[in-house]
Amino acid sequence: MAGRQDYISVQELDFDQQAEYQALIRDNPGDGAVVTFTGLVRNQNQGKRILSLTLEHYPAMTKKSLEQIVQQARSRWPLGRVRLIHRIGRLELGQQIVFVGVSSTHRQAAFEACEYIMDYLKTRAPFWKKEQTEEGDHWVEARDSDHHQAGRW
Amino acid sequence: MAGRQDYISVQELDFDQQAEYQALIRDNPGDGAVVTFTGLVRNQNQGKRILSLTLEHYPAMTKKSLEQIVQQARSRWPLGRVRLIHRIGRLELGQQIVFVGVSSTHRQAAFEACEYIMDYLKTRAPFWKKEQTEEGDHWVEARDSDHHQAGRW
Amino acid sequence: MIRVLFFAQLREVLHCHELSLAGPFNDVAALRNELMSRGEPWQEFLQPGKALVAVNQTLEEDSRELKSGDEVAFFPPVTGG
Amino acid sequence: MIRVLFFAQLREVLHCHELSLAGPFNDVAALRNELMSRGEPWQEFLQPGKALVAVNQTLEEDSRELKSGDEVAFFPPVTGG
Repeated sequence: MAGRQDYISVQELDFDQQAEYQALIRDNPGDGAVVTFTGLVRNQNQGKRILSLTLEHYPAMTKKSLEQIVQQARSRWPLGRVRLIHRIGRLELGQQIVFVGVSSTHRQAAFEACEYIMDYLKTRAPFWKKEQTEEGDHWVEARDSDHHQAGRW
Repeated sequence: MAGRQDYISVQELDFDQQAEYQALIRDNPGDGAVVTFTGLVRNQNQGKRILSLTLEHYPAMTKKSLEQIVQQARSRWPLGRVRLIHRIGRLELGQQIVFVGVSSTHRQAAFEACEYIMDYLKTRAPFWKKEQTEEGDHWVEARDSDHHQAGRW
Repeated sequence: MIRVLFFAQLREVLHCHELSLAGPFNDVAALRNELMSRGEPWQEFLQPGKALVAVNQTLEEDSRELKSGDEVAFFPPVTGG
Repeated sequence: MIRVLFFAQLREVLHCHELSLAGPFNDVAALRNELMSRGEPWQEFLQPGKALVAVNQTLEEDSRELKSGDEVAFFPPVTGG
């Protein structure tokens, strides 16, 4: 079950890696493993040079879908704390897009749950990226490999 | 090949999560994915309450074995930067033991390489933990599950 | 009444973010057919393979039954993360 | 000469961190047998399943050949991380 150990946020503001890590470990003496994933705007995608991204979402659905994904992860692995942040709006090259942090007693649960959350977020959470390139703007196409990865679990 | 993009350290000093994360992303516009693992001293292990740990190692071999593990990971996945820090000496409850950080263009390589490095570190790098408990000190026994996990790759 | 929402590329090519339809529609398939019958670009961009659907903010299949008051959203495969 | 090192629990139960043996030893198995022939606790704690071996700081099997100047380390299964 998703519960008070979860923090889920959809926001325009940037997030702070150190603050997120501290929130995962502070007063948490039972968890020996912390895995984090951070996604950033990189300078190229599918062969095109990227200047910036704009992230659109479906506000009424976004947080609900992220909560469901975290809940599914909790039903599969014994997890301590889960923190999931997804940014929206315009993001420049090198900026942070998404953070997933998971703590657990042992490392395997933390690794697998963190990767599972990202795989499902990539295929089920209602976010869409529009890329700004030197040749103009265009919507990012979904990658088959993301569906393949989510299908593994 | 392990190369100048790798940072590997065996040290008594603590490390700083934020500094490690910054070192993975700074001036690195090609990598969109960063995965980190942090291992901490937790309050119980194999049913015993832990007060602290002492980490012994084989100095002449430790760094060499970590470099080999990172090199093997690089031969299997397209990785950007890799940072691996393992502490030695006496560590109190809640303190950080080990850090692995990996950047890559896409998330799957970063997740898999980070987990691979931890699995091999757990079975091939010459570190030994002695636990201090209320009932006295004892050497930690190797876990079969660690060998099982390393055998997956 | 069914509230219908469109997002991302779909919102742009249809020049429409939101509309209300009186219905009734038995299921998502019936609603999708009604929208696709409006001709291009609706016909092309609302094909089941191209447009996912959520009912009341949960991803659903076309067989999902609809009732008055439901919120139905069509959108392209998601690309967050 | 072969330099032999012991670590962790092995160092403690053998009351020995380091020793030098003149040899020669054909391989790790020959060296291990020589050490185990010293009786307890050597016999028990140097069994192949209980003590891993590294030659010149690299994990090896007992079939690894030895030459003068090699550094051979015996230690329990590792527990870092």
